[in-house]
Amino acid sequence: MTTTLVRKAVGVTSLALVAATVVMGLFVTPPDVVQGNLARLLYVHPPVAWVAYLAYGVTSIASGLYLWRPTRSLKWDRIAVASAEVGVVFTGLTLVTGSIWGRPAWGVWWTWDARLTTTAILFVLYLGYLALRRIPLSPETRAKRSAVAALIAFIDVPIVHESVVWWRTLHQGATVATLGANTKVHGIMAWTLLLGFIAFTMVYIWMAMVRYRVETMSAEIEAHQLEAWEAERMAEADTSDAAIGRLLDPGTRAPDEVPTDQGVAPR
Amino acid sequence: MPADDSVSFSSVTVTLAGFPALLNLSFEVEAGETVYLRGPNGAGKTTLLRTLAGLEKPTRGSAMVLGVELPGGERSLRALAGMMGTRSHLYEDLTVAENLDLARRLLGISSSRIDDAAELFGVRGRLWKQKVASLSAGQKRRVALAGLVAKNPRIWLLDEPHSSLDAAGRDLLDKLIVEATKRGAIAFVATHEAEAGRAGGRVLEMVGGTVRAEAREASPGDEGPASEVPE
Amino acid sequence: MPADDSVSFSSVTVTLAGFPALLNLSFEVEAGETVYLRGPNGAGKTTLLRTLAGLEKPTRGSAMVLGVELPGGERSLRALAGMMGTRSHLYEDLTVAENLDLARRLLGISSSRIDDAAELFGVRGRLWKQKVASLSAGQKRRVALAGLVAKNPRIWLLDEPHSSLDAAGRDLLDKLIVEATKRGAIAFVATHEAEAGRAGGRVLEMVGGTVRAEAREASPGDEGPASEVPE
Amino acid sequence: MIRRAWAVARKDMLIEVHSKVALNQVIPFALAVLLTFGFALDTRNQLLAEIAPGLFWVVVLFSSLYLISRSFRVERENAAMEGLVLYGIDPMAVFFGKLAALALQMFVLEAVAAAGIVILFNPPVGSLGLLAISAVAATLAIGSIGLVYGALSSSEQSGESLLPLLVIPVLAPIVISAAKCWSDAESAGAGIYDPWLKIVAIFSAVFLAVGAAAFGPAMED
Amino acid sequence: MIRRAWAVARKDMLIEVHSKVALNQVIPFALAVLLTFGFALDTRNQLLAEIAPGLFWVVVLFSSLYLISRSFRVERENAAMEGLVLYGIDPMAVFFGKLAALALQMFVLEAVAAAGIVILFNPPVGSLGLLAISAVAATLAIGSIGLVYGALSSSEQSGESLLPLLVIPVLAPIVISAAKCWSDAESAGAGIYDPWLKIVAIFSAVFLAVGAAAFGPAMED
Ligand code: HEM
Ligand SMILES: Nc1ncnc2c1ncn2[C@@H]1O[C@H](COP(=O)(O)OP(=O)(O)OP(=O)(O)O)[C@@H](O)[C@H]1O
Ligand SMILES: Nc1ncnc2c1ncn2[C@@H]1O[C@H](COP(=O)(O)OP(=O)(O)OP(=O)(O)O)[C@@H](O)[C@H]1O
Ligand SMILES: [Mg+2]
Ligand SMILES: [Mg+2]
Repeated sequence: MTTTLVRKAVGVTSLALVAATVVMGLFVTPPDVVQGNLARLLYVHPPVAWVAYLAYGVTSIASGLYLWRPTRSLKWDRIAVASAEVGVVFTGLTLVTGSIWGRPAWGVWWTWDARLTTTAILFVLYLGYLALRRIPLSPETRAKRSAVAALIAFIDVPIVHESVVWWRTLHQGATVATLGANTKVHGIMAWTLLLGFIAFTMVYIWMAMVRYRVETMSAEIEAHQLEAWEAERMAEADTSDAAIGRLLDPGTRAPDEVPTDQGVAPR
Repeated sequence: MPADDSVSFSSVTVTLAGFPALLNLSFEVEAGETVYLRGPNGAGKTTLLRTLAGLEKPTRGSAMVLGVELPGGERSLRALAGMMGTRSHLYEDLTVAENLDLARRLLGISSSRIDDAAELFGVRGRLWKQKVASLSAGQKRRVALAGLVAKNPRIWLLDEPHSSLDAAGRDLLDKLIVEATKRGAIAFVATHEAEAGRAGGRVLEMVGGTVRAEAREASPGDEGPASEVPE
Repeated sequence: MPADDSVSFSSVTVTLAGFPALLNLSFEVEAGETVYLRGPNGAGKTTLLRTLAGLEKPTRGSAMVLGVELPGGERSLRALAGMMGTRSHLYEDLTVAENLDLARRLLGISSSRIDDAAELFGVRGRLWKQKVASLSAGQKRRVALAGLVAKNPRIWLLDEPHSSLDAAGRDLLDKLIVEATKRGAIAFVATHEAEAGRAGGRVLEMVGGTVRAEAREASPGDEGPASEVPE
Repeated sequence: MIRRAWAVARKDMLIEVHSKVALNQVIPFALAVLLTFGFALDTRNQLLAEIAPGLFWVVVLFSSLYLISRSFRVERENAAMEGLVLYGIDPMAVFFGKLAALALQMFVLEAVAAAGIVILFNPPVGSLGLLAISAVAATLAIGSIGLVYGALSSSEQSGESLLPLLVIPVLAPIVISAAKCWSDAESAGAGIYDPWLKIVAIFSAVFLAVGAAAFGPAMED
Repeated sequence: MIRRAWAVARKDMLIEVHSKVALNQVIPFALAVLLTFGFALDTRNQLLAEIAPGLFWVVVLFSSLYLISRSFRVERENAAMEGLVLYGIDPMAVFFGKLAALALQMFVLEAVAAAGIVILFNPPVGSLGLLAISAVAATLAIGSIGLVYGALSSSEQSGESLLPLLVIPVLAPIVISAAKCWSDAESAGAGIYDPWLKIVAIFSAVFLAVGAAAFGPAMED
């Protein structure tokens, strides 16, 4: 009950914050000197990217906690999927907003820049994680295997983050982290960016909670199913033999398709 | 093709990867007979059943099965034969219902027939919507047998049919064989059970790819209430 | 590990993909006993054997097998158990000799032991240098059994052990079980054969994932010349 | 015949519906390959646009190999193909049934891969009609040849990795021609009378006929 | 441990000796792919030489995927892996045994593919030492990750085509770095202090450790 309330509160808050970010981003902040109105994507694109990192971070921690024996519980596994799925959505949003930004900024939707490519790889990595979860296995086995996969996949996150440093890239370097020294992003913009960051984090929390709820509900359904089956398992019935005559009568043989088989059709 | 209902092998040899799994095998079987194939491991029982199903070709000799000449008529023989080997022929990723529905479509029979067969083998209940992958060994076997009964073959080729089946399933299958042969079908049953053939039917003792002896000959099982059938 | 030689299950439930294949199962078995598991298809016999081998984990309840606690001690249990299921665990691309040599290396036993086991099951002759892929069903089974005997497990877990084996093979296996249990091993044998347990040993009648009844209790088979052993 | 072919196609599609191998495994795989290629060959953008059509077909071919392997793997477990044979089914029905299910999966794959290529590599697309027709023809050719060789190499052991070796040299000409079709399609003037399309179409017809004829012997050993 | 790892390695090598899948199927496949590429991308020779290192590693990666699949396919039939588990074997022993057999096959594959690349595409080769070291490191990385994901995705049903999807994105960085190593090796001045080699080596060490640690949980149910 209370969790439902919390979830709803988080949902409403996150929507309100996103609305506030939109208002701030579109109407309150000034256009950028160089990029004009385009720069308004600044309040969406980096937060969305960071939230994707956050989601995968949560997935990794939950996976680690599942693998560590003292804390092993399917609860962690459910948190891991919930977070990973939202993470995939946010990675997708990063790619989309980035592309939309790239079109006017760089003149192309896509370019083989290290940041971009590693982000796309991140997307595919977690698609793989989700696909791995779909192969039919017992819940414990699936949890264990996917936890291992999640931990390996996380290796890509620091690579994405550092890609701008390791490769010479087209993509923006660490602008925001060096905010203090940066004159390009001034007061109100910084606050809006912070607001965007909080808003999308809330959206993430809300989506992950909903997703987690779905997971627990399907676990509950499974538990119910288990109870039903346990009840059913107590009784076992035998079958009658009335149908035999009907089934074995030579006149009821399959009609033959092969034309050369005329002679062997039912006599 | 003559409407011949018998089976006759004359010095048939079948080689698998160069090894003569059947060697100079000759025998004759009439319509309505049940033949129990017995013999040590590697005697060639499975190979004989596969040859009768049109799945292996005689490399020497020739055979006449239900009016179909071998080698040559394999394809038309397959449509007449009902084979139940060690492998179930089921799609693990499909449910029981879907597997049997495929059989229905390929056989061109009515779905009530399939339902009857499934009912008979007790796979209509909880299992009906389960993937085959999640069934127990005997449950898979029952699904496969349901498909076989729905086909109502003219020649039943059963390789250790009792394996994995519980007592009720064994009784049911035995009863089915008796009924089918009564209606003119032929049944070949490869088995290691000592009781096989005691209550009727013929026993071919195989060894080294050929028939060593026709051990016993009893009254062809047409008196057959289920309880008297070999278990 | 305590040198405990018994098996005890207390309300063990094992779920497979959410289905309670075993449900609240409790029983106790002492060293030297042979337990026949019987019951309809889907009763949970195979699942019980797999749990005893450490291949499935109890989801509820707990068990003590040869001094190993379940859930938890699966890995150490596996090394003690000898499992013979429907699948042979053999590499199809290797020869009989190579498969058994692998077993020898992994078990760290002498090669004369392997040779003896192979000899016993009659797979030392022509088959020795054949790929497993080219063996008949019973021949594969014999190779797997040779590996099992060479391992000399403390707990024998046999799932329909007679299937595919010829009469001689069945007798041999039965004799081996008697010998092993005489020496303190425990044997679990899942079977649908009506005769099982008639000559000794315990019978657990399973149904719906649990033990419905302990049908008969006969003198534990320690008089045991081979001919009196259940066939 | 048609009824049975439909039964086979339906079965393969149901298997995909249950297992989602094409959707969750092979299509994302195709995307992963596109990305890796783009990154590994990271030369000038101009070049990438140039080789995009070739890349598209190479990726489609490789991904299709997984679909084809899968198509036979389901037949191999429990010897299910033997089960089909035991219905006395005409191999043609199996061939066309499996081809229909395979082609459907391939079309989805191609649509996704094409979208990926266009976004990532930015090749110009002129005549969509030419593209679509060449894709359908090439798909049928790849499917037919893949199925025949799949049947040939599907033995109980060690056959699986033989498929790509057998298929790739045979399909190389058609893949190259299909890529040329796309290159031609880039110029807006191109239409369906493209000479490369003719080649693709001819190959496709030939392979389809060869496939239908050869599948029987390949399947029924 | 070592004795058992050796037993596992020996078994996998014997299987290869009998079935010759790597030799007769995968290696020719790699050559077929090289040829097809050379043909499909038939642009100027200069370009081909330029992309040769990337191509080499992409081809090696793809071919290795078949080797890895194969390595698990033999364990799956008759549930042979379950048999290994029932010897109470340490998963590490299985991991290192299988890795040894796999790496050996991959080395042969790489030697042949490298020869093919050099003959067909004519890239300059400067520092052989750098090439060799980077190849060994990359091989171990590919093998480790491949085995872990092979174990993770190995199920009775529908797991097989998941392997490439899982493996490719993880291995993309190492494949690209290894390709850069070769590009660097082209200039005669390059030595084993190449920065790309450092990356390959680090990745290799990390992946080997991750592999050894993760294989156990992945393999045992
Ligand atoms: C598809 C294209 C794009 C992708 C996949 C992408 C991806 C990312 C990612 C993953 C981050 C988070 C980086 C981190 O802090 O670790 C990021 C941040 C950022 N991106 Fe993009 N991006 C794309 C296009 C663009 C474009 C076109 C611009 C602007 C011209 C841009 C500007 C930024 C900025 C300013 C940041 C914040 C940088 C920082 O302070 O760290 N991005 N992007
Ligand atoms: N992977 C699975 N998913 C869901 N249910 C399963 C799975 N495996 C087995 N079951 C179910 O568990 C029950 C017990 O199976 P088990 O194989 O133990 O039966 P069994 O007693 O060995 O039967 P049989 O005599 O047919 O071999 C069966 O009803 C089966 O349907
Ligand atoms: N593919 C093959 N290549 C070579 N020899 C084979 C092949 N298949 C079977 N054989 C041999 O053919 C002989 C007959 O095999 P078959 O399977 O018919 O025996 P079976 O009587 O069914 O034995 P079982 O009682 O063990 O099932 C065996 O000795 C076997 O080794
Ligand atoms: Mg046999
Ligand atoms: Mg069972």
